[in-house]
Amino acid sequence: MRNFILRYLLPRLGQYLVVIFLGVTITYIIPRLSPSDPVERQVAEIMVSGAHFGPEAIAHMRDALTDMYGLRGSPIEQYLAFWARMFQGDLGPSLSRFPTPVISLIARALPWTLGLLITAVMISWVIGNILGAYASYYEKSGIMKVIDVASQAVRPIPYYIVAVIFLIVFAYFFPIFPAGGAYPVGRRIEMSIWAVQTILRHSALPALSLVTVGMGAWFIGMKSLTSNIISEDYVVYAEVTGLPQRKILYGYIMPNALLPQVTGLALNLGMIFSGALILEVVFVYPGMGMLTYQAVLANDYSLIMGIAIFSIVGVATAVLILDLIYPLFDPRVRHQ
Amino acid sequence: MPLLSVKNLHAYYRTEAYGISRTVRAVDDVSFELQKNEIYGIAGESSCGKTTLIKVISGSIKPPLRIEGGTMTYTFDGRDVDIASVAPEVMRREIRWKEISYVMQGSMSILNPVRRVRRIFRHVVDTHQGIDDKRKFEALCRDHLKKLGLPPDILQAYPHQLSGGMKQRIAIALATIFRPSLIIADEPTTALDVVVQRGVLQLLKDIQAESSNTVLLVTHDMAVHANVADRVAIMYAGTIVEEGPTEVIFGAPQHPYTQHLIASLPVIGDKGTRSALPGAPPNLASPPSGCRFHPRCPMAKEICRRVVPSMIQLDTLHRAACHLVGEREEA
Amino acid sequence: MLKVIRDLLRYDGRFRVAFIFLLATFIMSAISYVSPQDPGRTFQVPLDRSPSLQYPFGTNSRGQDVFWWMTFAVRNSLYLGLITAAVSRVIAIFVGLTAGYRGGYVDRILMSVNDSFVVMPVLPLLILLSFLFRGRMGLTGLGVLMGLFGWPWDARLIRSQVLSLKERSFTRTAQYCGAKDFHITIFEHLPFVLPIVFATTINNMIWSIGMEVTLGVLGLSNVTLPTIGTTIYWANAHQAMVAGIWWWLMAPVVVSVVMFLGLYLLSQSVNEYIDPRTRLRRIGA
Amino acid sequence: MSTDARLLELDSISKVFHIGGALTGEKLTAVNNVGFQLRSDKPEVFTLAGESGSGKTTVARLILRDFPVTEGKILYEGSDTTRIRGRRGTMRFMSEVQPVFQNPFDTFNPLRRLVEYLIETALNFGIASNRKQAEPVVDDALKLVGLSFDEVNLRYPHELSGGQIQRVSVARALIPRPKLIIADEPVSMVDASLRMAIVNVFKRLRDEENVSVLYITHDLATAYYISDRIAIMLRGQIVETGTVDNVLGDPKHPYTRILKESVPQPIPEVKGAWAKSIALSTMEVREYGRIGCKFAGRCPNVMDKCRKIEPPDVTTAGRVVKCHLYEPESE
Repeated sequence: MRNFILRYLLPRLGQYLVVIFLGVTITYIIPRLSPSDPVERQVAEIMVSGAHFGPEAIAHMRDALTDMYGLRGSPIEQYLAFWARMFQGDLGPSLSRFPTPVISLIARALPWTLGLLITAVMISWVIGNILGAYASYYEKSGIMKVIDVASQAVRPIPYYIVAVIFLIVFAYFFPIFPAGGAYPVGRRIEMSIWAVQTILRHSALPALSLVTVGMGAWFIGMKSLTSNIISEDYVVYAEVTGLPQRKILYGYIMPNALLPQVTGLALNLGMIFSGALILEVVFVYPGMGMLTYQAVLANDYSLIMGIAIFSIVGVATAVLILDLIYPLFDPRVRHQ
Repeated sequence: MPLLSVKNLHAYYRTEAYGISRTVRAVDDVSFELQKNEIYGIAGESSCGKTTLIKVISGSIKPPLRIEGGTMTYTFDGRDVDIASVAPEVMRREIRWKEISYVMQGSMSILNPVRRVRRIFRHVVDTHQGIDDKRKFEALCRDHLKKLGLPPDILQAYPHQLSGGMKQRIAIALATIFRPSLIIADEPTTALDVVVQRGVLQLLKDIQAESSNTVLLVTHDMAVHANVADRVAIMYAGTIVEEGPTEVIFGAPQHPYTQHLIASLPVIGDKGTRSALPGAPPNLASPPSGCRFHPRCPMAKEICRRVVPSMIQLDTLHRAACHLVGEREEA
Repeated sequence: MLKVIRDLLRYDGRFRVAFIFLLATFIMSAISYVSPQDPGRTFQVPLDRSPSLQYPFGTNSRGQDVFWWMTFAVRNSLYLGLITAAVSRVIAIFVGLTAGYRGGYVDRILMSVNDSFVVMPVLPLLILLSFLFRGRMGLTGLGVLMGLFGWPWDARLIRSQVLSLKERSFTRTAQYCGAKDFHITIFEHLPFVLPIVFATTINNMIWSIGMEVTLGVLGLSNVTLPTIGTTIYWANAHQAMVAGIWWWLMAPVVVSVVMFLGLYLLSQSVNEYIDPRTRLRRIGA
Repeated sequence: MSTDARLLELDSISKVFHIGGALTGEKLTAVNNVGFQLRSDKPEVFTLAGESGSGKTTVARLILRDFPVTEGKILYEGSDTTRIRGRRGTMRFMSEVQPVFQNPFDTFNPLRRLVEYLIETALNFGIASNRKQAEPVVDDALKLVGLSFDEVNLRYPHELSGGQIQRVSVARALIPRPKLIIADEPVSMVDASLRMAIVNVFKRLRDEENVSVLYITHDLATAYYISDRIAIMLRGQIVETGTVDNVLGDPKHPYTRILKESVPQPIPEVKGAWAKSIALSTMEVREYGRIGCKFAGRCPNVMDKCRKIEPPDVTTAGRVVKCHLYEPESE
């Protein structure tokens, strides 16, 4: 156990901290690369974008911006102050919806993204892996060949392109699903069967896009992993002992092939997250991606920065959690 | 009544990549019989077809390997079984492990790395005997392991916690748990240290002596055959060139290949010069004409280049495939 | 080279598809040079015409022929992909080879930075950057910027390959032949690393083109420049789906599917062909 | 022997490996206080024998400067090899000491022609100044191992047998005209009928070419056949060393005895030799960490002090044994 902590747990935690350190540092440095005074430019851009604020509010905003960019004191003091605010979970106020704190805007959008992302990732990971293992193990099956070709075809296509295709087909030519949003405009959401149904109906297309592409990727990954594992001695051995194929698939191939797929999930989480963000824009889905889009449209720099930092920390934490549950599947890590 | 009778077996690999097709004649016209209650050794160098031969006679053929001719008949309890035409499901349920079990080459990695050893036993026992009662299963395993002199707590271990020799003995324990008619051991000790090799071979011999079944031992190590096998067949380039009782093969080999093979083995306590065969084993994708050994044979004649030698019975149990032996017999 | 293409065309179905798709893509980007239409100008053709013989991809609400607009979009996207791939290749190969061949602390430091970049979501950072430099960054600038973010995954792959090659006896043989490190890298290791470099180059192009689309959709790239992303941006801005001008969105979709699929299948088939194992099979091992 | 009469001297070297991270890993003493010398006045074949995990390969890699020693010194012709700096020093060392590796199929890049390596060696070490001059040099080296330039020219590794490649590997090592060849398990992956060709080359190098060979192997039979002196390793330590006739003819250390006894001899008549059963360890790696004698856990003659005190090196009957059994009883 001591070894497990020292040789597995601590390095992973260390890496987590490095990721967060780098991410936050980069977001700290980036605005400083800008040649003009970011505060004045932001204020000017907000004014140009047509918002009306009183002089007091503008002074306040300048103050907040100076704070947010951490422009008080020497660069080292600025940097430390930046971290201090991070630890308090303070991402500053939003500029376009001043003075609403960025964190509360994120808190409103996050559940939508999380709900969509977790469901879609879980479905695509599980189905993709099962199908991938099947396709490789029962090579001759005709349906599997079709799935294989289909997966190869969607594998390189970005999420939002698939999303646009679905949008055109299922919302325009065959209007089965609503074209956007997560619920009809203008209605408050309350807990009711109707609300759940509506949300599900609205989330179906974005989820389907995520699942389609994700499934293709996991399918192809699993298929090649499985075809390698099939020639491993322990699988060949299980075959000559006369074990039924089902048992070999579920007891021998899957558990071993899934290990790299868990690691793969951890490594791809950042990419999947980015894909989901842009998908939301296509479907006008009120999550983090839509929030980002609105922030860009409204020139709300503090909101964008908040989202960037939050995403980095969030994804890094999710990866850490995945890494921490990994030993549950792999006895070689558990029992050194 | 032999346990297995193989007649004129041909098994080739046919592959194609980017328009280049190749046929590897890994097993070419092989005939032999396995008797009940014996240890039969197959000796041969790398890529002489011995591993392919095992795949074929254990009924585990997968493309690109195909049987191109010949018959293989087993006799289990007086019932004849043609292994090449058994339905896969029957093969799996009734023949694998119950009649034919297998100790694989590279047994170091035959155990599923993410499961405890118990689970692997459980799978095998479940498949072939279906013992529902956990205690009965436990008792069966512990009994069996104890008989083989293995500590029963290895059931609790994960494969990566065990040494190579221990894994190999677990493989033997697994192969013998149902007392099958035939145990095929393919290079069972190749990667092991000699002290461990000795322990493993001893175990294999003891089990054979106790259950009077047949062991087919395949290894390139002639010294192992000398110590373990009752009869030995020498394979060269996809064919059997000589077969006989171990003492005869080592004492009075007839085929030039066998003669050279045995003469080249170093012995502790004898510093006499040993020489190696010239040349290299042929590529089975384009084997030499006539006798496949002729390009390396110091005694090759014109006829060896043209005509494939047939197997000549020298004694009730001793036979060799060589034109020179034939001439000697006729003279 | 010609023989390779002939072999692949004859024996690999994936390559045939890739060949046709990429040929179409290249022709498309090539004919942008003879375009009768200036992509910078609007209201040159009737608005919102559906696809016809005269306007194969229809026309949009800004008065542009979508087909000619798309020829520029393909050209720009390919250009961007190549820039990014080139920049990130240089970094990935350098970091991968150095970390792998040198090992020790160099390796540990490089890899901990590298792994952090691998798990970090690049999109939010790119959004942040392009937001700040909006309007001041051309296609080349964007390509270089993405190149600076697109190397870690590939560096890791190259490193792990070099690590295993370093342990092979033939590397040690070459050392005892008196060969210099550079010679070993070029003659002993490169043939084994090549498939990875090739596959990752194409994957990287796919990635960067996709990222540009993302930024374009958000309106963060230069929206006056025709790219696949800005096409979707303008279609969204004019609410093309609501107005029923589906071809405006369909054009970038079709073009990108053809391009992405072509690139992906090319990497798959060529990769198998230059894989040392396949090559060994071809020379008869 | 005076210091200058030594070609190679290992002065009680140790190598500790850290497994795992820099702060947290475990230590494994793979080589533990090992010392021996090769004489320079007369070439010899010195065998370092031991089973897998005995540390013999680590010794080879330490001599070849693949990694530094943790303790002790390796002296080549009297000078410390850790002091060698820069490309010029390295080249000078490599022109004197050359390796032959275990796996012939991995010794050369499968995608390159074999002869390239030989020509490059000739060019890099200044034996020839251009390709044309290099060809006869290469041909001479290949003739020494029983091959020729024409046989090898244009060939890829897969077109030759393991035995042939291994001889090409020796030929390559000979091109800089070294005084010492470090051969790490050179025949363990070569077919039996081809082994002796390689082993005989080493003999010939010693007898005719004035080249010393450090022969590292687990195969006692070939070791007996070619070497003058032998050292038996167990878990990082040398447990017995002396002339090969003394050590293998009449082993004194209990481990050497069991080892010799376990080597299968290619003589069927001695089949009964393995009647005694032997203790095998399940977790072999643990033996590294043992205080006292590393063999105490398996030794048939184990005494109390074997588990507590590391045995001294005792000189007896023409060899040095690391065993309490042979301690002078003066204490």
